[in-house]
Amino acid sequence: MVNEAGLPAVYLRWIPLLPLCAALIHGITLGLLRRPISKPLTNAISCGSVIAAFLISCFAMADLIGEPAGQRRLVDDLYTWIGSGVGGQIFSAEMALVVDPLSAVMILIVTGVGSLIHVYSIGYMEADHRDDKGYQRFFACLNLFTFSMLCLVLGENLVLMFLGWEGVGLCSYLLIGFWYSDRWNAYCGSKAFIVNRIGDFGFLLGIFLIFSALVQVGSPTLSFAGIERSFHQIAGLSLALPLVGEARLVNVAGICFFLGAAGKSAQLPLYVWLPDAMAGPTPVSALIHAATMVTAGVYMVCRLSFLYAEAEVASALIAWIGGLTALFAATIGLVQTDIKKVLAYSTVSQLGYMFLAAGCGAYGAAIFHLGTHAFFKALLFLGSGSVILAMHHEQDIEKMGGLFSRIPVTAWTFLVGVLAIAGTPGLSGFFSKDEILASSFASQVPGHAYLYAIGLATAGLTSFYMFRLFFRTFTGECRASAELQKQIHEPGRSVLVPLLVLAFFSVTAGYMGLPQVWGDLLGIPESNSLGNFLGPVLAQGELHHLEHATEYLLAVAAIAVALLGFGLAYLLYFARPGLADRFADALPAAHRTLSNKYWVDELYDLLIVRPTVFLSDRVCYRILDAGLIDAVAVNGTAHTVRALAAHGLRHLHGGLTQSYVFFMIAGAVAIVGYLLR
Amino acid sequence: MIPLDHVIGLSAVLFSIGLIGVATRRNVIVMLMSIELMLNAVNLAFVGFNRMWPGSDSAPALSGQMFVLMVITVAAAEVAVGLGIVISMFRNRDSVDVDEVSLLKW
Amino acid sequence: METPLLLFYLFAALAVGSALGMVLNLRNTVAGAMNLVLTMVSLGGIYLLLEAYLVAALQIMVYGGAIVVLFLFVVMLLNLRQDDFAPARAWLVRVGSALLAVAALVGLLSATRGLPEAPPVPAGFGGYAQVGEVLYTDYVLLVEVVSLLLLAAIVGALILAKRKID
Amino acid sequence: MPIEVLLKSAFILLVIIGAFAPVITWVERKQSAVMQDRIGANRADVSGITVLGLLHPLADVIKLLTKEDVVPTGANRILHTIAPVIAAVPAIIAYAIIPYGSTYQFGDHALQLVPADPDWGLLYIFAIGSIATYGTVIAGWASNNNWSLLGSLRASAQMISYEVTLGLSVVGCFMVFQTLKLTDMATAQDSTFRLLGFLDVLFGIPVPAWLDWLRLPAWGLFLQPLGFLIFLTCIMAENKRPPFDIPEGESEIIAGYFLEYSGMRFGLFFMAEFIEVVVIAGLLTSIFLGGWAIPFLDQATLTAFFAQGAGPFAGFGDGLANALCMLLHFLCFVVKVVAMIWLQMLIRWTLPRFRYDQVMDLCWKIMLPLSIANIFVTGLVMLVIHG
Repeated sequence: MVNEAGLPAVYLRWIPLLPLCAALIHGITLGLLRRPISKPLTNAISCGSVIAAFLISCFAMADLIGEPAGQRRLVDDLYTWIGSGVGGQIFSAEMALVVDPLSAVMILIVTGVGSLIHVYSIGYMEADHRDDKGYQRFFACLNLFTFSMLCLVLGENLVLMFLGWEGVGLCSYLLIGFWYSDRWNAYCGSKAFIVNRIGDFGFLLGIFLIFSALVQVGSPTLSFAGIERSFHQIAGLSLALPLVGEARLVNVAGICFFLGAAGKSAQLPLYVWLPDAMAGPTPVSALIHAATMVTAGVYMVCRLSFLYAEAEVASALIAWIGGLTALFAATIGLVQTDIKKVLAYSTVSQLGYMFLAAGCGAYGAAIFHLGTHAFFKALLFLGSGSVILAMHHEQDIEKMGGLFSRIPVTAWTFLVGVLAIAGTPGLSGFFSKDEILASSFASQVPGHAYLYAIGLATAGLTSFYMFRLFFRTFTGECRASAELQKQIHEPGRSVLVPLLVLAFFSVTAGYMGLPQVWGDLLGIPESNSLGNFLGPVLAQGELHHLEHATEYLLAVAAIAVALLGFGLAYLLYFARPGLADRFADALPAAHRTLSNKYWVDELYDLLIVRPTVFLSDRVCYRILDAGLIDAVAVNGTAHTVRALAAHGLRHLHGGLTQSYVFFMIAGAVAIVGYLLR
Repeated sequence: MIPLDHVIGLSAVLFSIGLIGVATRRNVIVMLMSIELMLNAVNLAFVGFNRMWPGSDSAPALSGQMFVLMVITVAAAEVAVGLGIVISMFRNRDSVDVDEVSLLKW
Repeated sequence: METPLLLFYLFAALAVGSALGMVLNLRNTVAGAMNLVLTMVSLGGIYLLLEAYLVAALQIMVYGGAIVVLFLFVVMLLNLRQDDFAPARAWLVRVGSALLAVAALVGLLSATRGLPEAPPVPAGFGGYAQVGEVLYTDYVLLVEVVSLLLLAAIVGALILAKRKID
Repeated sequence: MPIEVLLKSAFILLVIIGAFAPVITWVERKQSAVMQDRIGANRADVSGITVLGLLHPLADVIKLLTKEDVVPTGANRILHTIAPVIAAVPAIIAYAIIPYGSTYQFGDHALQLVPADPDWGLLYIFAIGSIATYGTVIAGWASNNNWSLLGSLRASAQMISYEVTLGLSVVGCFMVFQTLKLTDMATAQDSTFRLLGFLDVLFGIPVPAWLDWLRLPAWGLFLQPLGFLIFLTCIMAENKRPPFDIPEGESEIIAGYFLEYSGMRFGLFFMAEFIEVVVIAGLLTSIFLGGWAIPFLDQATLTAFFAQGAGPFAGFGDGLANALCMLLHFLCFVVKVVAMIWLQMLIRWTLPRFRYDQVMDLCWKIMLPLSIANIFVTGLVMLVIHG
């Protein structure tokens, strides 16, 4: 148990405050004063604030490591945000920021990757030809997002986390629909927002459930430390549910929280918004929809790991949904032709991996994969953005090809990213994915063998579609139009430097959390430094012990599957380019299903959107609102009063002051008479 | 000792006189003065009742007199605004007869 | 009869007489205002008898010294020599109001019989020190609110009475 | 007890109204003559004896009493008659609370040289001062004369305006002396304070003991200099004498509100004005000049000196010592009052008349903000001193 009070560290507030200040400066100059500030100043403020936040985060990390393992907890309690009482108990939600190993890793990722992407954005948005006026607006939203994400991560309690949770949702909406003049982009933004709201509803329900349970046992609190302390009291409670009957409260709450996580992290069935979110600018896709915001769900599950360790039903559900999402998204990714869509489905799939690990009880593995994924997926997105810039906003890989020699830096770094995500031994993705597969193999979740199989299959598919993407984009003949071909060139330095930095980390990030099994092989004791670092704050799910030999076997299997995927991709898209189409023709039904993404959007449209629209339009609007409330209640009252006044009451209002005095006196006398009766 | 029911009775009498003034006189200024009279009558009642329950040495009760102070202040404000209205009314109508200002009707 | 009681009846008679004088004086607004001053001063005297010293002083200062002077000022500013209005419209309403007022008076008078004897007052009761202390501690919010009201009234009166400069 | 009050009242009325007020008319004539480099009142004589013109007040009275009392046609007879009385009475009864001596112990009996000593002291002055306004206002209105009416309008506006500032200007003194009673104020001023004490209290610089003699009487004048100036200005404006005589304004509206008065009615207005001069001098003395207090010589020291001091005054006994003390105090009071009267005369004959808008601007734009600032500064300083 970590010391709940923690070490006071007043500098923590500046980590979220600096981006907030930057966002406020942008907001005030842009929104209130209507005097946009110059581009260099915008760059300096935005990037400067995030880089400063990153430096402070590093400082906090150093502070944290300086403490002994059990007491790594820094607290900055600003003020009491909500002070109240519940039935004789004091309840307060503090505006407090906490850095413990888990949030320390997260803020480093958020501010580190975030500052790289801010720098990248300078080049990307500079070169963007579409709407120059949005330059500062873009950075305002980006800063606001950084603030919200840090708020989410650093929040000491569920309410503050929820504040950040909603904040990142808002910023995501703003940035997806950044080029709002295109209706499709605005639609995508709304879609993301609405789907997220469904998840948020679940999150809220979870908060309510936990809070009411804690009130029931007499310790109302919403801080994570407080919940963890009182958790043993509510672990045994149960809840009567309609249809299901008695259910354990922790399971229900866990599922509610997971619904929120599924919304934010794009899991089945709420994943549909993420592919469409690619309508936003590419840096946004990299930062929000790959590296940080979408991992908030994973972070939340890990943050509540003490709850999920007790909630076996909820954990199993998470594991299965994660596994299925991973496979499902990977299959869709096989046939997508939009470079960003492929990466989006890959993100959904990788998030599925993380939930698979979390559901299996390997929370450390989930965070590990979260970290490595943040690096290589940000790298891939930024690389795709670089490609898109080079191709003058052409995103279809069918119109690319042969770019390797034209934009070599992008191509090489992209290749590093592909290798990392495909699970090439020695790169970051290999270690984290391997740990997830091993833990799913070792877990006690019902049907864990199938889960392992699904994970393994997904690994192969991942390898296949990523190499497909690489081959189609960078190799072969260039399929772009002739005049476009002449203009293809490498983007500027502010785009390339983040790529190189991220490529470096994509290669090396895996060694932060080198699983012990590989550490033993290499002769490094305590090699899983990330896992050991996170250990005290994460619960440990029950896993079977695996022999080293078994783990090597599993690794070999994973490598084999990845090689298989690579080989297939090489064959279909590099060696024998015509073969892929013949495959597609041979299996028309499968190909149609996959290209249409299993018709999930259409299904949702039919089952949910249309009935809802029908209900709101025909019933709620036309009958209830316009018919009943407007016509009868509002206008009816007015009409009645007007009719009464026009035909009777107005004669009382004769303009003679003293007739009014008369009525007043009569009223007063009546009151006096009543009182004296 | 002054019997308090006489004080309250005097207050009631003055109040009624003021009420009659407001109800019957047409001169706006006299109406305003009658309102002042009514306010004074109420003040008298307040002071009288405060005299009836004056509290103790350790905790004197002065709510009634507080009310009087507030009423005096409010009366001053009321007169300032009321006479301002009277002046602008006289300026527009050349009269201070309430019956003359009857445009606001129906 | 003891002196305070005698004084009380004197002041009461003065107050009622002058109040009637104000309301019933149909011709002369200034005389009405002077009657009102007499009422105010008599009430101030009664406040003294009821041991509300500060209130008595303020009654005379504010009502006598400021409010009625303001009335007189307006009467003179408008140069209203005499009220010579035509017979009133809506006389029925006026008579009705007066009758109702009398009815209310009768009711109130009958209700306020037999109040208890007033107890002796605490030391310093109604003095400026005690009233001031209560006013600026327990009732400080009221003071603030009323001061705001006064400010609003000042601005309002200024706007209303200001001559438009064209 | 009532007899003692009556005696005290009679004494003050005799001294002030019987002696001061008539003499002031003479002083005014003489002083104006001196200031304007002429000879001044010296014509009234009884068989050739002029006594420096001191017979003029007597001649005035005889003239006013024997003149015809005119009530103009169309005037409101009752109000026209009452108005001068309303103007004069408040001025006279204002003396009731001005202490012209301290409290002296004669055996068992404590003699306090003030006719009335109500708890709410100065508020009494303000209350009756506000009643005095009616005299002027009614006089002008009841005369049925447009000039008079204009004078009344000016008077009412001027008087209620300056009343506000007048009240606020002494709040500083209330705060400093912690009382509203004039007797307590005078007693509080019967002491001294270190001239350099502020260094000690405000800045913590200790004042050396050998500078301890550097003292001033704890008079309102020294503690509230700004309050004194504002009070003097406002109360002179209340009195409507030059330079604030716009309600009379001879060159504009002939004689203002008392235009239609003659005989002793006019005399009453005239007298009220001069009585008020004395009242103002008494108030200034009591509030700002220490009243009866002799500077640097407080009552206890003085009485003790007379009772058992050395030299020719040794061993008088308590009774005689108190009596001597009382005499000295009263003389001191009279000297101060005379000085204040002289100051008012000086101002009255030095400054020309203000314009109407200047008078209003002076009140609302200069005096009122200054008096409020004075209260604030006083409060701040007291907060610093008393913590």
